[in-house]
Amino acid sequence: MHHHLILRVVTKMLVGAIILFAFYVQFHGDFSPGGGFQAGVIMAVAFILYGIVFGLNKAEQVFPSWLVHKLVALGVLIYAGTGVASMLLGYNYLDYGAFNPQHPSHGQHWGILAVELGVGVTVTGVMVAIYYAFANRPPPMKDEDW
Amino acid sequence: MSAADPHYVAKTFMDHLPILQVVIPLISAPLIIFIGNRKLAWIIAMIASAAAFVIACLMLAQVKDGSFISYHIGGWAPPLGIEYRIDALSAFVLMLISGIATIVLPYAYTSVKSEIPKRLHTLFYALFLLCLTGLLGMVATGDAFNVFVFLEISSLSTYVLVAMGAGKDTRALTAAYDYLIMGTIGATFFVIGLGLLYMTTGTLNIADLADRIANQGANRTVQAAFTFIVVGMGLKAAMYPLHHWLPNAYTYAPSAVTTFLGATATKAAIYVLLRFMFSVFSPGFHFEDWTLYLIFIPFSLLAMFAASFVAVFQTNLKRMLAFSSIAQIGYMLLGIAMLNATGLSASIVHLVNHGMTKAALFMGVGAMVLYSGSAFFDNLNGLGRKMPFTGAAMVAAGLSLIGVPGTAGFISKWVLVQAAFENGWWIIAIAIMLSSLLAVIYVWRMFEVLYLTAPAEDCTATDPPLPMLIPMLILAFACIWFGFDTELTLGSARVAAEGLLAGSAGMAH
Amino acid sequence: MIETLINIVLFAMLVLTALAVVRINQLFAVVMLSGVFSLLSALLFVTLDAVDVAFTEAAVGAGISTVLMLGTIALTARTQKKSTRSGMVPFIVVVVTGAVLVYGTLDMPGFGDPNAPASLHVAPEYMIGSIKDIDVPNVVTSILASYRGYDTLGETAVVFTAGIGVLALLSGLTRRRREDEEEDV
Amino acid sequence: MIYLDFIIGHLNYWLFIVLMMTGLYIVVARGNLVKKIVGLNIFQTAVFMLYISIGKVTGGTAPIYPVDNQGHMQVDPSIIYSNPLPHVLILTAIVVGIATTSLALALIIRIREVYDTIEEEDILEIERKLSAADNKTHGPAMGGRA
Repeated sequence: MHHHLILRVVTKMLVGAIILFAFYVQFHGDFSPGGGFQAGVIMAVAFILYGIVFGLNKAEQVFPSWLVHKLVALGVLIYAGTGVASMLLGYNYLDYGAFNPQHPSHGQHWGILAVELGVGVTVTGVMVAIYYAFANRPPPMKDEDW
Repeated sequence: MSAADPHYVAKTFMDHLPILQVVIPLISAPLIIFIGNRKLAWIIAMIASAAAFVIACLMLAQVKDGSFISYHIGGWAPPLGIEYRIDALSAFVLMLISGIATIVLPYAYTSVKSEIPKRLHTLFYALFLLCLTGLLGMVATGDAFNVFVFLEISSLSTYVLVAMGAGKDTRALTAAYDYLIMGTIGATFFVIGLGLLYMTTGTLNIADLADRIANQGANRTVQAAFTFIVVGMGLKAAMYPLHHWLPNAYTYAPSAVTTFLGATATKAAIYVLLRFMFSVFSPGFHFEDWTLYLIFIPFSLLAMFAASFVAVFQTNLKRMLAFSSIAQIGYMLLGIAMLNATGLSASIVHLVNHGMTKAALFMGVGAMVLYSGSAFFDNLNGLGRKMPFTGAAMVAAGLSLIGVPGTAGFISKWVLVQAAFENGWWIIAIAIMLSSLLAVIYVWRMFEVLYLTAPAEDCTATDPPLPMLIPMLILAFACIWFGFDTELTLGSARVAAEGLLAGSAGMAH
Repeated sequence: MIETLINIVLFAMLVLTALAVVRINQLFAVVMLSGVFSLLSALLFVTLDAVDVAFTEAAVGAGISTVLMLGTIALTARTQKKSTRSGMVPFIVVVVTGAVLVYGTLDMPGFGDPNAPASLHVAPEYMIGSIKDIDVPNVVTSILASYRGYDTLGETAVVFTAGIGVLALLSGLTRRRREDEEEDV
Repeated sequence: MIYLDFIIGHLNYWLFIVLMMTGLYIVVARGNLVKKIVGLNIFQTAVFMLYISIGKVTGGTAPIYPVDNQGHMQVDPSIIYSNPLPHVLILTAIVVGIATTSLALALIIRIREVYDTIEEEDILEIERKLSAADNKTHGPAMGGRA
């Protein structure tokens, strides 16, 4: 899609906005609808849009696939690791009270922040990884032939 | 115990056993991907499943007297939070699943090398651990919706593991697709059932559900929920006639995957069935008795005969064993339908005995395929003579599959027959013996191929390398050992069966 | 009253969309209709007070899954062959399943009933607990991430499984270039 | 008028069931692999609707407490909130659904590459030929795909 100037300009503007929105959804989930999963999807959409308009190679330069694959695993490790941390502090698995025994509700906030981050990281990674995997496959015939 | 409790006592390692059981493989899987090293992948997987096995044994030792362990995840007491609840039955099944995983991994190390392209090995071990995680999670949890989540972890990884057989035969892909469609329909049915239960009770905790259903009386929503849960899990357990995904999936999956799935996946689904039929819906639930007598018994008899009959006419050993699995699931369901303690213990002990038996057999086939290239009978001619140890292991396991006295398989069938006599169902007792005759025929066909035909002249087959051979021999030895020493298997199964029949009373707080 | 009217219109559109999916053979149209179905159901979720679910359904059903399906039909085929099979067996399966479900609805609490068991047991404790124990205004978030946080860990694991599953099926795991060189594929 | 009340109170459920069964019908009756997945999605989405309707309380509102300028929650006992638990369950189920969908689509792509078709009938035909060839070389066997 190299000749679509308008698409390219608009995409460049949009990608930043989408990523910003993803962060908003990620960290504002306590107060309004949304959370790690939705944020992850939106974040991934930014990269997918970039990939669709500028081509897969460009997208892979920005967000190389080895990094994507590391993120896929990292998110689960963050989530499960939060539970292990609370366990090491002498509490039950995923008992966020462990992170601030004096004010359990503050501990809860930290815990929720951490696990939502984990969800967001994994979902971003997985969605982008799936997109890369699909887009890398050779199509049976060219678009023009349909 | 709430998170707000200021006088919190630091917990010890032993207190965390129930959650560690599932979380260790769960963390190891992303760790494998994060490190991304093929050799480390196997080591991590091995350590994780061995740890899971040790934990399961420790827990079984704790609950063997009929007590249970309850673990409140997140520190939230049920029914607010999710609870892990381990009793004799779950500990016993956990031990089977993690034990088989531990014993399959050394075998997989060699077999995967020959069957799956190198670049996929890291992913294979991660998926294997996820499958293990899902199965363990389904069994350990005391929360109905949590069962669904872990069921899906194990199912999704299973579909991919089956599809990994595509390098040898492309039919693995369509087998995986079929399994995916059937499995997802099954899981969705299960979710519908849970929704109906939630609607009538307002809770998802299994013990709490049991309490609240007990005072519902004849509620049509609960009856529909029961139907959907049984059909949904029946699909997963390959209950006749919902078994259509199984033969292809087992035939075309890589050997290590077939071994693991054949010994554990359907067993975990049967565990969930048991859990719901006896712990959630109490045996006094009139609708359930009716379903058991009118649906379960005919279909399990049909499974025992029809599937065994089809197994007799197979020319592919792996496929033959797959059909035999469907028949064996029939025995387990028959034991459940007897609705007495002996029948239930027969089902539970058969769950484990058949798991070990089938694992040994599938391992043997896998080892032979390594040399012959396929599991078709004419490619296996005389291999028992060329591969003496593998052949011996398969003979032992084959005898156990028939249920010859002195093997583990005999114990479960014997108890099942006893249960039939307890109910005065002597026709069914005869049916059990008759269907065993069919097993004699197909197992005999296997012996015939392995020993009584001449091997091809240029056959260079020898016993496989030790990492493959030793697990096989251990399992074959277990098939014999548990035919004499029934203290662990039958003993645990009896405790578990009594716990189940106590119904919701056994699960009360 | 308005709400009922909106619900009825939404339902009519949902049923029409679903029936269109049954009939149409152009896969492109089918995929688009499935996106429409998701958007409509997101609207329905809003009228049922499930804003979080609506948000997710819109992002997933109408967004990601439509993109993936379009990608798939670009890689496979764009039309469906006319089915030659007789529809009797599937029809019977569907009718029986539906009949069991309808039978099940007969003892269900009415729609929106504030005295339904689901509204009286456990749920009120979450509403109070979210203020007292967790101090988070969005109760869905506090249940999702804390009370039933373990389910969400499982959910993350499911996504992870799907991710590496797709990698195993389509592309394999990629590693950093310099490590790749020592790797013999 | 008790019947009318009953019908109005249960009409929603029956409509969900109609949607569910349409989806299930597509899965079992249609032979195109992609269309089966679309059917599966419709089936599952209808189940989600059933769940969400369990949580609905007449006159209720979304279970998010309003927050004032200082970030304090406003708890007004006169406001009725809908039951949040089904929402949480369905969020999980939606995520599981998209995970299954993406895996299924990846499988379909592989199947197309091998069989050059995504019609179940054609695939069955090819596989029948494959098993016929197997039977010819290895002796006849019973029960092909089933």
